[in-house]
Amino acid sequence: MYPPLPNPTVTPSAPKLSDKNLMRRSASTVPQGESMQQVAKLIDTSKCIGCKACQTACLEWNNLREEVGVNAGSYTNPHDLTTASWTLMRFTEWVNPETQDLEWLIRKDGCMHCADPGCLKACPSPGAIVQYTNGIVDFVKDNCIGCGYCVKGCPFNIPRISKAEGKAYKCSLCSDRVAVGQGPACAKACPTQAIVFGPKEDMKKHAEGRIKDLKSRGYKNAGLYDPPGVGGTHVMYVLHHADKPQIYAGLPNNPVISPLVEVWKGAVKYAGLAAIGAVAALGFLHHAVSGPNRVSREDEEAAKRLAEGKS
Amino acid sequence: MADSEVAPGDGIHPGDPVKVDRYTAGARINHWITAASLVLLAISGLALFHPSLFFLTALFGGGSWTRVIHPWLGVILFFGFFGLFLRFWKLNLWKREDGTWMAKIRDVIAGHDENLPELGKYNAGQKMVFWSMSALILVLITSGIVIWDQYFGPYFTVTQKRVAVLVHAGAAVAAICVWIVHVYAAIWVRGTISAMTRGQVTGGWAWRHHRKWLRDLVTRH
Amino acid sequence: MNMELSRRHFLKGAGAGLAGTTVGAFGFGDIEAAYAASIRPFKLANLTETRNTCPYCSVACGIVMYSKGDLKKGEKADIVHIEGDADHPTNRGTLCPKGSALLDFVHSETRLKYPMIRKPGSNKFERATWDVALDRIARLMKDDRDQNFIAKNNDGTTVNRWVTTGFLAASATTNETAFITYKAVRSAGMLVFDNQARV
Amino acid sequence: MTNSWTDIKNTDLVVIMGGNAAEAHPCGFKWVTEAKANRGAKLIVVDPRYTRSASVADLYAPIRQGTDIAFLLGVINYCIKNDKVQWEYVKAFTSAPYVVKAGFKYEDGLFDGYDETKRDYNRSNWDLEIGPDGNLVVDETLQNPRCVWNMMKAHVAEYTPEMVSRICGTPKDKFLKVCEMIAATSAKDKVMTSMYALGWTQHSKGSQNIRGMAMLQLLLGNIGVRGGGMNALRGHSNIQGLTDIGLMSNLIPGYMTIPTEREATFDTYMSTRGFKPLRPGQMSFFQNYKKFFVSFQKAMWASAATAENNWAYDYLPKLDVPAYDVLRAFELMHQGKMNGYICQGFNPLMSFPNRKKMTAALSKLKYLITMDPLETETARFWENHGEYNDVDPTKIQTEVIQLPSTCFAEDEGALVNSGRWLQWHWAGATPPGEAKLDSWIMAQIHLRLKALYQKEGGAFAEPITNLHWPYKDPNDPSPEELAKELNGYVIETVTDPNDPTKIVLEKGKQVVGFGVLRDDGKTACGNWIYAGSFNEAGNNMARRDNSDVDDTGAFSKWAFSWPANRRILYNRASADVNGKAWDPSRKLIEWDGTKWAGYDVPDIAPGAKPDVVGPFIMNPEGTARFFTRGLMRDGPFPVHYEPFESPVANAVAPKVRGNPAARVFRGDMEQFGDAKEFPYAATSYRLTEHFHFWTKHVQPNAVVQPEFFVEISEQLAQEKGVKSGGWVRVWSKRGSIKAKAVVTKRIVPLICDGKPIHIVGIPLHWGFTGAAKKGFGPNSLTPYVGDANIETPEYKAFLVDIESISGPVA
Repeated sequence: MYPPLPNPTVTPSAPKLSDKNLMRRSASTVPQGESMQQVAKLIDTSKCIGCKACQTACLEWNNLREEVGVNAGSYTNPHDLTTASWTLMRFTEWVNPETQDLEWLIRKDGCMHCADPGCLKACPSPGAIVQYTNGIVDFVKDNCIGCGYCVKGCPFNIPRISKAEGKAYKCSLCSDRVAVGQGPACAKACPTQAIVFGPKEDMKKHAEGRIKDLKSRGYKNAGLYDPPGVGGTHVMYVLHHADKPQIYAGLPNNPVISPLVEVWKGAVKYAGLAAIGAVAALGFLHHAVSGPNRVSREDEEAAKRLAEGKS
Repeated sequence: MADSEVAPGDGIHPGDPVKVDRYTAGARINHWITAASLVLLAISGLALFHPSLFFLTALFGGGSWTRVIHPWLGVILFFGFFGLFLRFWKLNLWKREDGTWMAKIRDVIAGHDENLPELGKYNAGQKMVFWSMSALILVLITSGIVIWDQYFGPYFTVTQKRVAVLVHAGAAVAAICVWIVHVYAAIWVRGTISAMTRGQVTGGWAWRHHRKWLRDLVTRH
Repeated sequence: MNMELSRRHFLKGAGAGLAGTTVGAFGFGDIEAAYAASIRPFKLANLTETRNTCPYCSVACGIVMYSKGDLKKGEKADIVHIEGDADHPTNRGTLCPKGSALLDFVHSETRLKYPMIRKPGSNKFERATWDVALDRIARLMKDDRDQNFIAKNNDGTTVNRWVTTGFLAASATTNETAFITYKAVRSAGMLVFDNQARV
Repeated sequence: MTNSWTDIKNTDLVVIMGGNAAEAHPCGFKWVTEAKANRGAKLIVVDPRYTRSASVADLYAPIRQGTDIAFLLGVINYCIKNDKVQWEYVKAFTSAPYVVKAGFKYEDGLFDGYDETKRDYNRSNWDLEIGPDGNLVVDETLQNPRCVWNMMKAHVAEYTPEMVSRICGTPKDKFLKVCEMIAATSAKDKVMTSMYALGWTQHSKGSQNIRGMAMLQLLLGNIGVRGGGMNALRGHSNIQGLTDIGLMSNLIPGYMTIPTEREATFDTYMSTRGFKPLRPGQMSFFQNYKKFFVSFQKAMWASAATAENNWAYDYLPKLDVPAYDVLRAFELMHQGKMNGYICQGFNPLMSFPNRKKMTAALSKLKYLITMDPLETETARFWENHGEYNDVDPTKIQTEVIQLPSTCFAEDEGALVNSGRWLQWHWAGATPPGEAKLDSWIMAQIHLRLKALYQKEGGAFAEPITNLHWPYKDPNDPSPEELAKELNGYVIETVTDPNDPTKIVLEKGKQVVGFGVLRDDGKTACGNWIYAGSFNEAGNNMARRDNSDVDDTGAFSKWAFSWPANRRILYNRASADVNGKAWDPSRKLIEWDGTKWAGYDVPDIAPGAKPDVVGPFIMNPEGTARFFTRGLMRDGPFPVHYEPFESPVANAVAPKVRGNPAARVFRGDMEQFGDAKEFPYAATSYRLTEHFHFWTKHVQPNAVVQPEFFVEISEQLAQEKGVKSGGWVRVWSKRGSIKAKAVVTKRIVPLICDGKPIHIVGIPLHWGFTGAAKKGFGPNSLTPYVGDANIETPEYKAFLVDIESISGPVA
């Protein structure tokens, strides 16, 4: 089996993840941080039994309190990601057109920790979203202004805004655990090791083995989901049907940061200020060249005459 | 008179110089409320628009407050401007001489008013400011509502919001530019500002820039 | 128990050593570095660890309980986190959705805290002391046993049975509790005695 | 489990039938995924529903609930017809060559000796021929038409693929694919493991379901080997331990049995136990019965148990019925024949069939005592909760005493897992409020009862007043003290009979294992199968050395596995008649010419010659039984019987309803519904998000599965106009419930006997206490009948009707 994640230790240790390791920082620039080993979480949908251990482990480790909802005719509970549910098992009953057999596709949804994070790109608040050189994309509550731009920037529709607090929430890849040399709570808990965590390279190798096994069992399109459109992700999936990610509860086929967002946060941002600046400048220039447009004595006289001409 | 250039409250007072009432107190208050909200909107908007201006959020008590206040200012602007619209739309309708004025835009820029046709209460430039602002504010309030997650989050898709946020930014930039033109014109054309402060301009000013309006005033008396 | 031993062997066993090293190497940041702004201080630092077993199904996953206060030192101990024991051969640190939420079993709002008595016909439980409750139980049991104990059956065979009070044994108590239960129940001659094996 | 969770990684084929391991035992199921990932093992799931286990299976075959025997006998038939048999194993290690007694016969679904009025058999003919030498008559050639092999062959012949498909609703091609994959493991180097649970036990013929698979596994030579076995996945964390320690009406710790009133004296009691071997040179383990029994009596009553009083034989109550199982208990309660009931944990109101009957029964009690760390519906059965518990408290005269007990985090001791591992755990938390340890509570109840008897006297007080109570603090016996009692200790120094100066066992020492227990009162042992768990070497249950030589999955130095730290039962059968492993890559133990040795503790005398002593030493024949002789009430071979409530008639025995030998109490038969009135086949089950009725008290679990629901196929939903997420009412002859509907492709109508059978799935877990939404349980609907042998209620197959309603429930 894949080497289990170690038990957390109770002896305090200096965090191995710090501001020195920042790669990107929203609405601000940081010096390229000290490089770290790239980490990744690999989610093997073919090993996943949809038990939701990842969900309860996440709730417990992150001290989250989700509210008890209702049954809406499905096993997906709660019904969507929320500010308290950073991960969610999504269940899809899919009949394979080739075999006519039912396949119960179960996908653990949550932040993908994109190498090129749309949330971070869209965020207007300096330091509200950070990306570490090991690949973790994390929200910084204190700097978040709750504008929801991250929601618009995310190609996977992951962040959720708390109306009460006006803050954005999502999976942190358990940065506090990783900082002391452990793996995410969900990966530690996962009964079948459908979730494993480690160096991204190791994860890719491990995935190769899984894909080989799946192909030997007739899943000819089995493959790894590490979408290049967002520069790859630090949460990857092994899919039995990698040719159609969409069937896994709408996993984007090839996610990219929306061009709208790119334009908004690119061209418009600069062009806009330029335009404003230009117009202002023209004003000054014009004033300097042609000077003020003054009312002359003659004008007043003329007006006076016109007024008196009547009386 | 149907095609009169005179608005309610306009008036003329003989003397030296002649004084002309251009804006009533109501109009002026309405204008300044609108103006204030526009300025605040521009500042708070720009603060969230470009990181280099994020520091401006300090004026509103930080990022979160800026995010909360901005849309409400938008609402004020909308209704404020709506008031102005009701007051001014009629005299901002396009007239024949406006075309001539546009044709002679070089003289306009050079300040050779003597070469320009006699104009009513507003010249083509002012009318364009008026109408573009009307349009832009309509666009801004609409797109603004789409991205006002606090209250309207659930009603729109992420894609709709992405379009809205882009449109909102574009329209805002345009509005700010128009606003600059408006302000500059008021400064460049001396004697204008008193119209919105004391509500009066001198006869000479009216003679020089809005002679048709002045004539109508005189003939009305 | 010897944590070191189990860890060491596991390195041999399932190659957790690899995990130890790779996982340990995720961060190369300055060891002196303060926590990054985004990162919560690690919540288990300086707590007490206790090995236990998940009380639910019979896979009997090993768990580690992290508490404020150390029971062995006679302190009041309050569990703040529970997760799977990576040293355990069966679960290797993993837990199911029930095991992963054990903390909220321990702190459940519907945990019972005091003996309660509901009088016949009453529509509520009333709090009682342990002494009152236990003496009452002993009395009820003895009266019933004395009235209905069968020493001999109709054929005159000694049967020494008591079948008007029954006992249903738990399914998650320890062997030790089970044995003392067996002693107490059987010695009273009880036969209406069963456990949850069937459901 | 004959094997252990970690051993499953050694298998080639996993068959999950009568269970749902992925859903009910996720962390144990890990070893299935390991076997799949590392050795290309395959997984077959046979279930009425496409379960979470099925979602990761290589082959899923649907089956109508309650038809497993037809399916399994069909597979056996296939293996015999296609000569897919591990012949060496079958000939040497099973009862195949023995000759069945003349007079035994089977026809029309009944065996000989049936008495319809008693719903019972005279089993005298159900036995093997015994020769004049006292040994069994054997036909090694398997030619004798009455040898077990040929009798079995004939018995299963009618279960053809067509018949199986007709009864089970399993598409023929799927069934044949299953047969093919299973039959392949008859090869010496291929093994299959069977993982089952309540899906097989909760039927009126539950024991025979398991027999069916056990027979198949023997046929394929998969018992006693690594990666093989019959693996019962126990439900609760220590239900194995409670059964081991005999907390049942008819048991004494270590699977010894309580005397019946026909066994007036100790001698008559012993005469029917301690079997003599039935094969030359065979060892019969239960010849040691008396040693275990006497040592137990000494542990109970110490000096009060003497040779003179037959080791206090009369202190033990004598049974007048086979057992006072829970169904009988609540039947008696319902008849007003019981006054008191004590629930240590447990939640009968939600757990036992026919909830109406439960409420009525509890209402007739004088007193009810509950001990639990959590609220239970049972403790509040008298409280009105609208339609969820519609009772009138003023009309219920039961006095209820609710005692708060501790939970796992607060207590210390050992739990026995499914793989028979006794694992010690330590307390790490302070109990809330005044909650107390169960051991303390039981001590208090005993001591206070004892005090009353000492003060007032009363009916036969001796067993109570003389109960051995050697604890440092009598009020609060410690786990170690009790564990040591269970292991056993020496009362009087035992010396070598030949040399009195040689001390064999020293007074006061813990016994090293059950091998040294004596029947002369010099040793005491609470539970012989636990002997060795806490001996002079210390608390072996607390061992945490997780090394595993050659990665066999045995983990022999981790905790303690009963008996004698043996990890795989019948492990001698992993080697052939000459003592060589069938499959060298799966070596467990081998005969080195003088003794048995290997990775595991041999399940045989270390010096027992392989060609002489059979591997199944718990049977006097030394072999495994295809034919159970008179041991099972409903027949020596399994037969397909429909559930008592079935949508179709029995295809192999049309005249028989349900299991003819299953006990049905007066009045309950009338409570069974028929297919005309209740057309849909319902089944009940657990969900992975919850554990029984506990986790509805655990907020995060309430979140991930918040509300009671039933599952139906898209076709049935269409017929009934039910929308997924909408409300439905489901009712049986015994009751009615309201639930949300989950309309799913995972349930499909099965074609049985030519007509479509719709299945209604009803999970349990909800009630009227806890953090989850209030709801009902399937026990409002289920029939009051149990398995013919062990009385496990028939929860898995019953009839209901269903309709769409507006809801929501109050």
